[in-house]
Amino acid sequence: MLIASLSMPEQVTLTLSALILLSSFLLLAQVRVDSLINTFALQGLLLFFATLAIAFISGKYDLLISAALTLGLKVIFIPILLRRLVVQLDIHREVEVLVKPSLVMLFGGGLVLFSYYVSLPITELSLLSTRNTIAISLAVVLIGMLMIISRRKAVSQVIGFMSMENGLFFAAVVSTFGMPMVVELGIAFDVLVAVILFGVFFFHIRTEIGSLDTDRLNRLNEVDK
Amino acid sequence: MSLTMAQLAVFLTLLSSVAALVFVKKPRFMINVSFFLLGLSGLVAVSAGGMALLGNQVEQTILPVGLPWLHVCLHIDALAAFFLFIVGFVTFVASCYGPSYISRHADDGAHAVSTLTFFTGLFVAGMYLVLLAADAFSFMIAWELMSVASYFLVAYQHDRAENRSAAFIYLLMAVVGGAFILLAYGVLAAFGDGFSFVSMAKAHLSPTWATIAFALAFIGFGLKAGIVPLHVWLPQAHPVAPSHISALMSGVMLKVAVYGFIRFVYDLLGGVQWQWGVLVLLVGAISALMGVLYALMQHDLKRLLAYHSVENIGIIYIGLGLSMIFAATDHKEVAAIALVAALYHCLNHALFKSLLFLGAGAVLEQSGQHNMEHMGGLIKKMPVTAACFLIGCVSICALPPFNGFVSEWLIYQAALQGTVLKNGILGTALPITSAMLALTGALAIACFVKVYGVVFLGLPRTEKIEEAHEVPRGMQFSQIVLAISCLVFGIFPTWTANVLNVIPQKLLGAGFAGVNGESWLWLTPINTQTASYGALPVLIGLLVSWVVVYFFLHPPTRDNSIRIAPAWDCGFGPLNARMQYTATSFAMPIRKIFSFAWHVSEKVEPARIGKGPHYFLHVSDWVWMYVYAPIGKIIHKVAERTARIQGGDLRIYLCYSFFTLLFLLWVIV
Amino acid sequence: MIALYATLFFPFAGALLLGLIGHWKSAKHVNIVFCVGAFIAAGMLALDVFSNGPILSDGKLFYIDAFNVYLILLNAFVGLTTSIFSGPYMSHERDIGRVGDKRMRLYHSMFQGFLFTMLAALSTNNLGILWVAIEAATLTTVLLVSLYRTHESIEAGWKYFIICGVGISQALFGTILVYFASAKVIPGHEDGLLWTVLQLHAANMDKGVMALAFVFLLVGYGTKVGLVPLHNWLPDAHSEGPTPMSAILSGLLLNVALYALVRFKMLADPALGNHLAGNLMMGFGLLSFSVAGILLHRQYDIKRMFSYSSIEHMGLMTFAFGIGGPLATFGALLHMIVHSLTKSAIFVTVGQASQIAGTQVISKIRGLIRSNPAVGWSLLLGTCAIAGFPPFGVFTSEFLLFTATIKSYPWLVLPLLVGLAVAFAGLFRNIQPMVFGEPPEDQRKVPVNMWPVFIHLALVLWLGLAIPTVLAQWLNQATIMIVGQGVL
Amino acid sequence: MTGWLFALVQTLCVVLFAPFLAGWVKWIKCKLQNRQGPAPWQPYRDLWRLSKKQVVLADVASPIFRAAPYIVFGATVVAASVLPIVSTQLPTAALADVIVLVGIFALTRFFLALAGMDVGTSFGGMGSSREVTLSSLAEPALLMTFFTLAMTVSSTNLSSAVAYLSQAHFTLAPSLIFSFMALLLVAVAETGRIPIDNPATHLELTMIHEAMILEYSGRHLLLMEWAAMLKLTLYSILIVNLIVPWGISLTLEPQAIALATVSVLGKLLVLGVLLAVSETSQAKMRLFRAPQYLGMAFILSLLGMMSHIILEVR
Repeated sequence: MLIASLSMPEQVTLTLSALILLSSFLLLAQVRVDSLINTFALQGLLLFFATLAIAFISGKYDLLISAALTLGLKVIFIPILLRRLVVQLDIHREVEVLVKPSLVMLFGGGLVLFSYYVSLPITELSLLSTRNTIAISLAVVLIGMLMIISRRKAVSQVIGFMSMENGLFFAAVVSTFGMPMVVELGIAFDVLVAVILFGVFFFHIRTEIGSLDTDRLNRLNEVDK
Repeated sequence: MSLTMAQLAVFLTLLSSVAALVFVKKPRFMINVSFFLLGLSGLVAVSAGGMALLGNQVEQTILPVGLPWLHVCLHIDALAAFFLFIVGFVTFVASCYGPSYISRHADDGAHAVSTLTFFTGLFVAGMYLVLLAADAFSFMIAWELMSVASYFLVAYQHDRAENRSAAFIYLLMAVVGGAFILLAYGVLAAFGDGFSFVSMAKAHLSPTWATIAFALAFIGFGLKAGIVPLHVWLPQAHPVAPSHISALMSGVMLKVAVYGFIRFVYDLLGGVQWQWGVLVLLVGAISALMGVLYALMQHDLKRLLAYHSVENIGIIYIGLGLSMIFAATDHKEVAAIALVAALYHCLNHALFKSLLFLGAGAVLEQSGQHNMEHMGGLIKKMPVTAACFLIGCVSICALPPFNGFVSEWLIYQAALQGTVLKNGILGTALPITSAMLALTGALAIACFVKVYGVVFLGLPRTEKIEEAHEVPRGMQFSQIVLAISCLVFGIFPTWTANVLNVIPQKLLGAGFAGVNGESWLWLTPINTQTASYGALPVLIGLLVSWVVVYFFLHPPTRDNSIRIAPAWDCGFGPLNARMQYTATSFAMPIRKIFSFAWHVSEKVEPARIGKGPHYFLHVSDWVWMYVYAPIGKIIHKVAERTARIQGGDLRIYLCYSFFTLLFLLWVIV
Repeated sequence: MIALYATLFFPFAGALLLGLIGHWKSAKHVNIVFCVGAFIAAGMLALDVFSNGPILSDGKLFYIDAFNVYLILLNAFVGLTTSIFSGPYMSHERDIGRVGDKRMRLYHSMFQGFLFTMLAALSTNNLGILWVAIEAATLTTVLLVSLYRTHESIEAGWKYFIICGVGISQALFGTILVYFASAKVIPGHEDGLLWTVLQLHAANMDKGVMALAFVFLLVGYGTKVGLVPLHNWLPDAHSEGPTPMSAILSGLLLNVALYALVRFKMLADPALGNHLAGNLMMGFGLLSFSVAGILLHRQYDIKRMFSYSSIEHMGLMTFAFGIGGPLATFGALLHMIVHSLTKSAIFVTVGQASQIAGTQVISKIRGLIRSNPAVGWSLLLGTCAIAGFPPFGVFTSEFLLFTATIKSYPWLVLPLLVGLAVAFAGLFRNIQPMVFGEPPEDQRKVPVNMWPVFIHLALVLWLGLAIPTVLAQWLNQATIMIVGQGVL
Repeated sequence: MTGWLFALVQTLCVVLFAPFLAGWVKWIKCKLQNRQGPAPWQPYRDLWRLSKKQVVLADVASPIFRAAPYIVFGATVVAASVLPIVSTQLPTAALADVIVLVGIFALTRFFLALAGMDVGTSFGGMGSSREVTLSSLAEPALLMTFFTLAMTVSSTNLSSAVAYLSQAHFTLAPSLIFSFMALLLVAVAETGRIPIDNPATHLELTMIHEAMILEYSGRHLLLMEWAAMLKLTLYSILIVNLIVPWGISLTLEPQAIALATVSVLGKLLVLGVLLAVSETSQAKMRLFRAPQYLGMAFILSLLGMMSHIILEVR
């Protein structure tokens, strides 16, 4: 399909989804904790706009509620909470050393291709004209996971986790115009609680091992016994 | 009727277990009650089995327990009845023996004894139920109940590490065996719909599947019966249990395994193929020979007896193998002879092996140790036990006119009919196995001369033996009963064989003709011209000649007094116990001759200052060294390798799920 | 209907209340009271379902049928017995100063909260809510895992949190895909995730999408079930948390996750029309079974060891559901019951044992039968039960499972049996020295309450000897729902 | 009835004849080694003397020690009673076939060995150990021989076997040749003759049978000695009646029996001579070479059975 053949809001949606993908690549590359959080907030914002756009395209206005949820949770609450945490833990200036960043980037690119390849059967069926956005959302999920794998700091892992959630949310929006409202609320609640628990854990880990380097959490194993 | 009684027997055993729990606080009372109930159940089982066997009844009933669509189904027929008789009899005897034997344990904490009696009840109940079960599910439950209960009995004296490891190995191999049996039944169930024996018997298997099922059953039941090379648990587990339990395990439980094998192959599987027979025959022969050879090298009395169980199971399997070969080549009469021989030997082995284990228990209790090298001269301290043990030895050595001889004689007779076979392989397999059987018998004599000579004859080797004395009444009684029955079943073989003859008639469709031939005195499998054995006349002949000779040599005209004098000591001062032959030295020539059979490590330490010379001898089991130990090593290695996936690194864990996801996506797209 | 809401209300209210008063001395009794309430309600619910069939709540939010009613009852029951055990256990932990007031409050509240999420997950009709509830279950237990605040417990909690969080997100993606597929065939935006609606239209849903969805769901819920290689969180979480929590984790959470997986399989099978879902589950099941079995040989921590045995049994059940066919499914459903009863009983016993010995290290726990016969025998018998010895119920289910396997995949029986023997050896080589032999001197006297264990083992024994008709009926109906034909 | 009477008489005769055969062999040997040996009926004198002597019993001896001589002797007598010697119409032969015969011999050996162990001297133990070791090799060979025979004549009943052999026109059956060679070897070993054992020696390194009965005296010793002689006789009779059965009577007519008796006596004396010759012409072998000798016997008997199965059945 030619992008020119699409209406302006759809073009906007496509652009936004591209930007969301870009943002998660940015997350993958980001080394400074505070800018990591900012990038995450940015992704949330893009997600919010994308939701709005799709709401207008599809005319499903209950999407506005989930858009509002996104705004409140992913753009405002979580980033603020995380920032306060890192300030309290005094790690907001820390710079994390990435192992083979270029390789990770390449792998992320590969994931995008792979998710496109995987989500073909879905996109065939999508009502939405901007259907390949589903592939994007899958890619965002996978890249989020890749980020958790490639990072050692607890904070970065949490942010990777959250960006996975973003991907899921995006997938729900672009494929099925959001989930049933009760489910949306439930998911939002879970995410909320999850973030708070993460916060609690930061302190525990910090007090136990003196830093947030999760690679030092490796006492429980079957190997050296 | 007989089935109802059998159920009553089961109920009584369970009751004895319950009694063990109820009267935990009053151990001595508990022992009496629970063993009384056990003995009662034994008697009931004996009468139930006897009725069903003599009346050749077949009964069946269904209990409202088990799976919703497969209720527990019990039955009794001649085969089950015969084995029920054996189990019941030995149970009765063992429970006469038990109370006075384990009352000494009553002091080391009530729980210990109640454990023992509790699981004894379950163990016996399990054996009864295995015999009564008429569907695979209840059979398996009963079977595993038997195994687990006996495991707790083996682990009874669990303070010693070797007992624990013995129990562990026992249970492990029981598990494996149970799995194989389950598979065998599963194959049958898959072909003939349903788990009830009736529908299994109807199953039509292709020869390949039949052979698979047979192999599974052979391994599964063989593991419990203890055929070589699946025997390694047996010599470890049997000795460490209390002696009356060893009697039950060695004398009866192995027979239950044989029952399972017969039931499966003849009754359920059917369509016996001669190759199976050859396999059973050869494995049996090897078991018999290796069993007696290993027994010869033991000096732990009960372990020696346990190895002899391997030998006798081998003999039973020889009989079964012969009968399978003949049945497959459609010589039903000869097959019947071999089958009856095998069954007869089951009965005999149950009798004399229980007798020997009970005797061993009495000796152990008095001498306080397992090692024969520290015994000796017990015949004067405990004459009754000694006499009964002697009868046991004579019977197990298959010497006329006792029972062991009859069954082996029948097996020989069956083997000698090998000329009717047209098949060269079989024609050669039979003589070879009969040669091995002959060798086994001769070696068994050597072994039991050693046992009896070292344990009961000669001079006492320790002080503890000096104050040994005869065991209590109950223990004597049960030994005497067994000894008498050894003689009875030895001198009335015709009657026994006649009774047993209904089993081949049911399983093979033909009994053997000659058994009720000319006279009840003569046991004549085929006909008088071919072969005959009159056990009672032989016995009478022996007695008569002894009496005649005695009176001939003791004329009243002369004083026949005897002068007691010290034995001639070649002038080197008085004889002492260390001068006499030990078990090890007695078996030395055989060890030299058959050195291929063991892994012998021998070491002589020359005398040093303050320390005399020392001689170390360790005889170990090839099978264990080269089959079982490596398996353990392999598992350990594999576990070590596998443990690496639990390396402790979170990110690697995530990689697993990540790549699993990618892989699966890639697979389905 | 009332019974249903009561069943959910009790733990919910309990969570709130105990969040306030959880540190009181009487909190343990309050805890028990709420569990009793939930159990009674569940019992009434079960009676209701038994007498007049499946219940669909108004608003279609909850749906109780033969498949989940017995699991609800089981959950309520195990929750009750575990709460009975947790009373003395936790107060002893508090006496030896491992937990303070704040954490007692947290513990009690989260205990009830966890039960609530479990019951909600089971009783809901909405697959989205199912996901929400299971995720919530993770959240409620994650702080319990790290309750002791030691290095190990924090580590365990973190791993549990991240691995399960990531895994469960995939389950969400799968759920979204299912919703997406259903949106094509089902009118009405809100009904698209209702089980009652979905199962009617399952056959018309798109093949490719459902395949994708099932993969995500398998990986997602499979992580919670503890399928190898997604299992790594499980031993850590089970071994480091307080024992009552290990008991309900092992006894309930894994079951519920498997329940969710099977629900989705029931949707995927008609949609795919092939045996893909089954094959995947068989593969994972067999892998988990064998790996866990072999790893039993490397255990040094008693709770870790039994968590591996949980993995092994979950693998077995997954395999059985994968085989499909009435016999295997019936066996698997039965195995869910007997395993959770037996395993929770074992964990309770293990808790007592480790308090007696003052450690969880296997090599330091010795001679339990001598020092404390009740605990020693329960441990030994429980292990016999879990190892699948008759007359315990585990044997029954494994028997059904094996025979079913022989019928459909004869050659797969060999790995099963080898795995069984290996796992057995791994269990018993560690158990024997713990229960047998002479106890060391430094064992403590602790207040033990073995009634939960005895009740559980008695039930398992009963199930081994005879399956009550009610249960048989439910299992049979569930089997019919899952594979289309029953065994009765 | 006459048959039973005849069997009784025959048993008595062979029991009484046994010492003479032993004496005969010894006498021939002395003549061959040109020594002035004792007369063939010397054993009767010895036995008579022993019967008059008082029994001296070791203080540690148990009842087994006192019962053993009676058991051993009695069992050997029973064995004698079932052996077809001059007539195959022997009713007692139905009591015990050849396997029972081997069993009875085993019974005697069992108690002999126990008696050896009883007093607790090292000689006795040594003797029993060697005895059971060697017999554990000899007995299978013997049984195999009999099996081959039984397969050929399709009976394990001795009298019908002998009848069959004596009636059958001479056939050169390899199986029988092997078996009879084995039988000869085994018989030498079982009866404790050179080269396996030496009845004349009392040298502790070499003796086997003598070591076991070393502690015996008086009538006990008499029984033991007599049983040994009887055993020798029985084996000789087995050999002659199986290898050269011709002349044995198939009925119970007096003249036939008389004829048979003469022929059997003749054969036995000849066999005695042969035995004496072989004993003179070779030395006793070391204990640990005996296994090779007996293994040879075992192989021969096995070969016999094989060749029967493979060559002769069809």
